Amino acid sequence: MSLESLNEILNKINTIKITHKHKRRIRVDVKADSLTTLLELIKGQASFLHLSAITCVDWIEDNQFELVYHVWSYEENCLISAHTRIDRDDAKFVTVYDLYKPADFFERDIYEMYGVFFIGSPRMEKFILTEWFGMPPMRKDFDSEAYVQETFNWTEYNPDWLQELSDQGGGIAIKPEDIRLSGTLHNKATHREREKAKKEHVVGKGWKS
Amino acid sequence: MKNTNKEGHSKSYKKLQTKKTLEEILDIAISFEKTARDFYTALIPNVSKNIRYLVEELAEEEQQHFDLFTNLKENSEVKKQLVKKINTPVEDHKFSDFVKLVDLGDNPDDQTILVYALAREDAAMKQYRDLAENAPKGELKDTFSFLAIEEAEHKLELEKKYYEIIHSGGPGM
Amino acid sequence: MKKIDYRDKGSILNPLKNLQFFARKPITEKLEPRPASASYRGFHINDMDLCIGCSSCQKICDNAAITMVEVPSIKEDAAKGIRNLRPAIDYGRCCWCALCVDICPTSAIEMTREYVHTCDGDDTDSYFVFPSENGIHDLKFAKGWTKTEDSDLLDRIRRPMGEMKPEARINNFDEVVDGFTMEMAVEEASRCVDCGLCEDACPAHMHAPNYIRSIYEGNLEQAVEWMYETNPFSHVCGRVCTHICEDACSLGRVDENGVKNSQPIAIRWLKRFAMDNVSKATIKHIAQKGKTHIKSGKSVAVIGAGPAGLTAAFDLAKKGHRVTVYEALPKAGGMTRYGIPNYRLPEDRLDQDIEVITSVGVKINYNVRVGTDISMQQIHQENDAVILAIGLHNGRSTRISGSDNKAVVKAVDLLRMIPQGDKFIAPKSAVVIGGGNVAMDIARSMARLQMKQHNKVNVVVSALEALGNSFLADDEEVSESLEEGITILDSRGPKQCVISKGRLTGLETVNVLSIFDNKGRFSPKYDNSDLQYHPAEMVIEAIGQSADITLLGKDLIEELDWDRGRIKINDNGSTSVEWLWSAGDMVKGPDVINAVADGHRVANDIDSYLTR
Amino acid sequence: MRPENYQAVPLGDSNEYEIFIGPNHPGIEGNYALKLILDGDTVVKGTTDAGYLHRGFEKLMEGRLWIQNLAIVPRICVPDPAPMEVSYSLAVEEIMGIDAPIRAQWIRVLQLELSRIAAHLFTFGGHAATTGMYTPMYWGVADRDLVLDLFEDFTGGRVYSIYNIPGGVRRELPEGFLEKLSHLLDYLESRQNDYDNLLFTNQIFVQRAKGVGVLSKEDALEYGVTGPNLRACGLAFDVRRDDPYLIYDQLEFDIPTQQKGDAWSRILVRRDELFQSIHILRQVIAKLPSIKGPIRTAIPNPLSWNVPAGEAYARVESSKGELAYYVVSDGGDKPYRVHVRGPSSMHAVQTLEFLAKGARIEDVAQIMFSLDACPPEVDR
Repeated sequence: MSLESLNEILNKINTIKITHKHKRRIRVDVKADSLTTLLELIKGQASFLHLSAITCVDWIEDNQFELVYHVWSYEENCLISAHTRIDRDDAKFVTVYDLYKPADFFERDIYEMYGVFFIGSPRMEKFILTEWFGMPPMRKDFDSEAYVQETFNWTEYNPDWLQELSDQGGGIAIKPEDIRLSGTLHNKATHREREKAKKEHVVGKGWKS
Repeated sequence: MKNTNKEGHSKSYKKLQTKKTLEEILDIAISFEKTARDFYTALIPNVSKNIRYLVEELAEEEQQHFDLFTNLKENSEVKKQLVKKINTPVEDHKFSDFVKLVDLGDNPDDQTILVYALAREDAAMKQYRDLAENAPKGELKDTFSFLAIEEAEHKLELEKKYYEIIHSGGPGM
Repeated sequence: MKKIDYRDKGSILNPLKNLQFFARKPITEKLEPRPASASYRGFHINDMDLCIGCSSCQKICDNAAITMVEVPSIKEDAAKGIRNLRPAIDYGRCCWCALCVDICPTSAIEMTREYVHTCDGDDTDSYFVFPSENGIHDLKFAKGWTKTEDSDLLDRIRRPMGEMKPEARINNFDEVVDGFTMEMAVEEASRCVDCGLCEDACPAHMHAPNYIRSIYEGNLEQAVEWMYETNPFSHVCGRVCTHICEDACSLGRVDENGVKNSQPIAIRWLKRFAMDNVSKATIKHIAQKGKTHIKSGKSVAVIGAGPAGLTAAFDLAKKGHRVTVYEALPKAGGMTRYGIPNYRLPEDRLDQDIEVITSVGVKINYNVRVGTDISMQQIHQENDAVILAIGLHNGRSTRISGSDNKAVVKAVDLLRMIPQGDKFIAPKSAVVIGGGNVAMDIARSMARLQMKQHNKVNVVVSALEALGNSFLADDEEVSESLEEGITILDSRGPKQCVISKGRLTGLETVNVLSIFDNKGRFSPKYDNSDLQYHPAEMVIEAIGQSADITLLGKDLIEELDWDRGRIKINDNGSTSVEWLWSAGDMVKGPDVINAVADGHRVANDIDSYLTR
Repeated sequence: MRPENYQAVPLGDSNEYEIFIGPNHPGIEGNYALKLILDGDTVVKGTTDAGYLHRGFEKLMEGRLWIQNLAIVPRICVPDPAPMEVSYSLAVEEIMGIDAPIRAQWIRVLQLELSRIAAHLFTFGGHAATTGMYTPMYWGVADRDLVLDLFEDFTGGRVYSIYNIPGGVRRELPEGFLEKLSHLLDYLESRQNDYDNLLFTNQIFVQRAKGVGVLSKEDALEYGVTGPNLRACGLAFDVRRDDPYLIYDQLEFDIPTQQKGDAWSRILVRRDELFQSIHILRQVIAKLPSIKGPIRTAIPNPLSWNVPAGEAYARVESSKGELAYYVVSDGGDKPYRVHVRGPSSMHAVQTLEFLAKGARIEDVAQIMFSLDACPPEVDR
């Protein structure tokens, strides 16, 4: 199929935006209500038989979920990524299971990880996170590192060399979580920061000096 | 204050040349150091307070020489050091040799004081060196050589100080 | 490859073919650790001398396995950029990806081919390892994964700073460097590993990592905000700072055992870039931040409108005190204006810094020479505190023979005349004595004037120190001077200014055999037999400088305590006289950023003195 | 539904009862489970139970610098980690608008094909073990170890190579590496007869594998099956040829297929693929010395490396099938979203459930293994 005729098919969707990223990648952006029509069109008329994946992206600042349907045509050797956005507060969408069986897996995964409910999808139930009852964890507002901090303890080590350094007045200065979990790599090693930390640690725990 | 360096040279040279023993020479050397020390000590109140430290240090250094020579005279153990010192001569760097000597005047500045002191050490060094050259081999020659080295060493130290104060803006920079 | 037909029925006896294995030699593997490959990612080693404690390894560690540990026995040296922090690794978290090795700015941390560690039961402490040169078990294992040029993760080379071609710049005082473009600045800023060694090294502790980060994020206003937290002379320092920070930068370490080629972040040029690209109005607005509107009712006099004095004035004015600055010369800036030529620091930049400072309420009285126009006593009586920050404006003379001739002049005096707009006729030929940055400043200024007036450069710089070894001026000053046609004669000691019939004809020099004593102290040694003569119409002395303290008057000089020629101050800049503080070059030696730092220190102390 | 000491549960009055295979059944590759409803020894219904290996990689990646994720991605599939690294790198490179230097692309192919060989050797043994044959497993693992030796040699790590970096690879090949590789390939080729005799044409195995877990081409397409599993149904699709990446379009290789879509077809496709990989590696050995030049395109300092906003879907052909990384950047120093599309997520869940239905209990393990599913690709 020529590029023109493919474009023609795609352009049957009124509000579509087509971006040819390269020879075998086409990005299309459609309104949520025309997504199913689009997939029907390209599956039915342009041999895009293979649903490679459905991705959900949480654009929390826009209060939207983006759903991306990656479909491949074995005949055209071309991948169309169909992007659409849905309201984050009303996270529901229609299933494409009737068109693509693998949607079962992807939709269930998205349901579990993002809490997007796919109407008509055969298995809107727990799968991977059987014992998880919190917020869908892939949502941007779920802070997994904070959860880890609250839930688990760090291993406290006290090897001889550390004891020795502590006796000399040294010891642990910057813990990895100070850097890793502060959400920024902002340096903690300057004199200013260390002096500040020392002052804070006098009353707190963990500072060995 | 008049600079007495130059004319003092020949007089003291003759004075030393006539001495024949180590003790006699050391006595003269000690008296020179004493004169120098007293000279600097007297100079202290005449200079501005900010540079008084220079003169104080000079007086202190002369005192150290005074002590060293006195000690040398009285203690035979120390004489071994004398021989050791001769074997490690100190080279004259000549760094300050081209700086013009001026009268100290009533209120000398740091550079003038340093130049004066350098000239004084230079003269003493040269004088002892001449004496050592002209003296016969033995204790006498050794003593003069030793004294020359002592003065050269002092000059070198002063030259380093001179570089720091005059050429780089001040000590510790 | 033999095809297997799907219809292949094979033979039930097929497995019997494998009976042949009874005839094959069995493969036996010894049950002992096999030597690992040459680039194996085994346990870590850390060269304690190469490691500077920058903690980049900790930042790149994707498993949060690295803890920075303070080792008191290691001597910290902020100016050299050495911290006593060293990495310790939690092998319960490490995944042996070697990103720490590949990012290490100094190639201190590496991996060996050792990979076996066992421990008893719950001795998990042994998993927390403090790697030294000898590795986890003190066993000397060959090195495994070490950084190669390919695997190095850091961007080692500076974005080049464009500058005017020598032909273009030699007949004018236009600024030599072009400055960064936004793109270059962002790229340069992106090289930063945010270790903060620069901040520790900077006398004023400028928050360089923060403003570099802001520049990287394209937020120049925020960058300027960071700068004004510590430095109201950011334009000046963006151009002529001695950039001790860059010497401490973890990317600037080159070592024969470590990284061979690496350049520090151009922190100074980044500062210049941010300052140049934020409007004066915005900067003024930023400078107002933190200014109190409650008047303290106290007044402070500052003598000398240089970086130290004005920084203190800036701080004190923001704290609500009435500040009056007395400046003997017609404009403010001190040595930054009257010592640094325009091609390095354009006056309008300095003017802007001053304008921002005065905008917070600092009053400057120009052309008032304390000691002549107003007495120290009067100032003392009118104010609660006085800051003395008069810098080092007296040039030293070599006092060699002929140096009292009127054609022998001091560099500081000449440099002061050039921006004052004096009609100065440059000599057709000049010899500069000295090898520091002042010598270069006057030599290059003179070369420019000569080119303008006589169309030919004839400047010789005669320095005691040897090029490439002990030379005092910055490398770039030397190379740019050479480009501009200036002759540098290094290792030459001045013997005499040759005078013929009362007229200077040139300078005679001798060879300097060596410059350091065995302890590394300056101790020049002359060879008087090696004479050279440099004809010149003018000899310029650019050696040391001193402070002109006559303004204090005899009594105050007598009252003050002194420290080897300088006013004795405590850590806060306070002198032995209760109402007097001293700051800047005159007590700390020549350096802009040190002066700024001093200004802050003194202002802090005065503020607590006034508000106690 | 994960009771400890699970007992078969009789379901009411029917003859059906429920049993649980996994999650640590020796016949299962990795940790996942299958809940089976049996009628006699026939499976009425199979349901995949995943999540035993869920480590939240996708979430983790959103919290880590672009480059830090390189140490994570290979962990998603232990037997075949190289495609993970390459796919992630390719996606980031596409967003950045950079390409790895040609030499690096060849080295990546070398790594990918070696990884494929190692993965297939692993699978042969596992598959055979589900039929009660353990010798191929010993052989496969022992020979795979020889491949790992080479990995160790040029990447510094035996399993988790962490060798790729957006922009290229981290290290040059060590001296004499290609000779070593060549020797290994010779050796592997010399083993062909042994493996054929022991496994591929061994009637004990063939009879067990033939006709088991038959997947028609239509069903395969319907269930999103890719890789060797798809090719065993007669569709010669391979990402390397049909959606080429790196320098695969400059290489010459066949795409082995089988028509029957059963377990034996699948293992035969893998067998043939292994030798195709050897064929590819021979080409790399011949060509690589003449390809000079850098192995890395410079990327900024990783601590402050902001990848421009954008997205990319990078597909590679792993030993299991179509592997893809969908990476989204919002212009920050960490990925905004990384979605790992593992081929096994299709094979281990819906396809397996489809094939299990009606199968006999003794074949279930073999069906699972013949799909060569890598459960962490499901769990991530």
